[in-house]
Amino acid sequence: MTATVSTPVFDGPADVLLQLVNSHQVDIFDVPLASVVDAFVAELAGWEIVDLQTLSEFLVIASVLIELKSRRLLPGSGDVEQDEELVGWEERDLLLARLLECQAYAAAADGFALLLEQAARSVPRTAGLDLDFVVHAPDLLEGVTPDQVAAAFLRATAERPVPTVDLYHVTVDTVTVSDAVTELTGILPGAGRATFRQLTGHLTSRIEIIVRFLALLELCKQGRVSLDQGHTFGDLEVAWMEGAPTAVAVGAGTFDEYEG
Amino acid sequence: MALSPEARAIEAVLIVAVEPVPAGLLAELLELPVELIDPICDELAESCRLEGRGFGVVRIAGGFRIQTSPDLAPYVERFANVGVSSRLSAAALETLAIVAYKQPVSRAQISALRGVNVDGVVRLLEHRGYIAAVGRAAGPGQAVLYATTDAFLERLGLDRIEQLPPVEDLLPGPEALVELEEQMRPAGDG
Amino acid sequence: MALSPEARAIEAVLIVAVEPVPAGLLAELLELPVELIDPICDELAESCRLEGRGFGVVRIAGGFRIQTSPDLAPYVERFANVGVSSRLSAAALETLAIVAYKQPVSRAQISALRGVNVDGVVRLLEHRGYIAAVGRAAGPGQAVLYATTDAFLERLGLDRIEQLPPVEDLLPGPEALVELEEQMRPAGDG
Repeated sequence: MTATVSTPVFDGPADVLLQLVNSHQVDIFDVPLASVVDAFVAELAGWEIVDLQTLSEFLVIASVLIELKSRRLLPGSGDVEQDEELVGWEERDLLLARLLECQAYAAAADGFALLLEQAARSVPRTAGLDLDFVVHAPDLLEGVTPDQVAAAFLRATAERPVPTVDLYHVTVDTVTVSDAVTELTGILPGAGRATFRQLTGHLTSRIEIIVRFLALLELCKQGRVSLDQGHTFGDLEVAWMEGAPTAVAVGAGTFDEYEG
Repeated sequence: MALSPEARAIEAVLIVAVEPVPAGLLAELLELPVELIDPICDELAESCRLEGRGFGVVRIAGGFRIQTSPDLAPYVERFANVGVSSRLSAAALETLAIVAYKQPVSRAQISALRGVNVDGVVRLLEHRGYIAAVGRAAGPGQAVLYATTDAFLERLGLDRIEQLPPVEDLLPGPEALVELEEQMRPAGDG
Repeated sequence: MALSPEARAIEAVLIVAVEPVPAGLLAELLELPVELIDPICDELAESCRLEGRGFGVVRIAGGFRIQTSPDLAPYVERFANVGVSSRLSAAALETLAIVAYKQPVSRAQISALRGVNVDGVVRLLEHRGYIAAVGRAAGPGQAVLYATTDAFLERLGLDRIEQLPPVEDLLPGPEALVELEEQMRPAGDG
């Protein structure tokens, strides 16, 4: 069921190719991976519906092949070859475990959909107390302070865009990367270190934030700042490189302009 | 004796209704002539009496509704006192806070902010006198608008609603951020 | 057959309740030992079934509540305009399943499992009230941890989270496992 690939040294299913490479019957060195991918893409084009199973299997095989090949191509990797299989195994085991877990949660999700549907057929009564009921309840607001009301408001509206106090006022129709570079080179050397969120916290439009990001990439390319992201989706740490020039060395027009 | 299918359907509708349901609307839902609704509701009310249910079906201004049997009022009151008072819960307090800061505001607007239906909570807050209907929105639908009451201010020990802490002050944001923002103000900014 | 006085009282309380009422609270209101509440609620539920009422008494999210009979959904939906709009996508349901089974769990952990950024989905689920932030992880970064809410139980019609089937039962069978493994195994092993 897996994709069939065609290479100078082997024609057949991709998983068989992987087996042959692993059992040293085919040298990965002689297998152009591009042709493996081409063959798969060609086959993919012929599918009427996308079979995710086959697709992900192929990705697994392709990534293992790429890894094997890169090891083979890199110098000084002779001794690693012993562990190759083991490493491949570990990765596959982890992936297998994850795939299985995901399948279990997908099955659970189907169950949830069913439960939700069944439960939605029954509607609870929420009318509450008849209004003509006399309630001698103690004051419900007892002990509640104005600050707590304010905090509750913030909790309740946490999902909404936070109203920002516009201390720093930029009203521009066109935001340019070079402007942002100028601005950042004005701020960063003094600040030393900042996170991307801090640098963009005061901005309200998406385009301004994107431009700020592009400016940081530009500064990074010029070796004037270092960027570091601790973890996936984490905040970007920006640090000014000691001794980097603060003057904007490039004239206007070097950077792209973006319509706001 | 089992209820007729029509009586069951009406009972189910009255169970979920917050306001009295007009006979005309019930007729429409059941696809029956409106004259038949009264007898069906009578059947329902009668079966509640016969079986000694904890509630009854009554006709009041504008339609039919379910209400607890009068002799059970002591339990209901006790529940209202115990159950509800332990629970001007996060949900109720948040709804009250939204009214306080955004008044006048409609139920739909509060719902949109909180992401859940707030009819029950608004009723509770209104019933307790913390908020009151103060008018209707201009747009289509003319939604009822709510505002906080004097009783609310009194309980919080405030003179005027403006004495509530400004929410901007409470925005999460370490001094550092403010400082940084100041630093970021480019010198020659015109 | 007429209801017992205790069953009537509980029914009246459930009629005015806006959330499931825990057995302990019912016991307090009726001044009865809590063990007696279950049988009384059973009596109530049974009488609703026998008489074919338009509603039933069910145990949900740790308490008892009154809800309409499932077969009357067409009338109730037409009246209350509830339903379809709030369907969750497959991605949201799978994320919800992960939170339900792995709670408390961080966004990064969910992302790692699903292989995609889940920020948007988590926000949606939180906004809809299915999940809530319940604390922070001890490690560096102090990631926010999420767990399912009572509203989640209510909307799935569950009494307790333990009623969900154990995740082991949901794992693909041994054949599927062997098959998947064989497909992935570089058979050269050896």
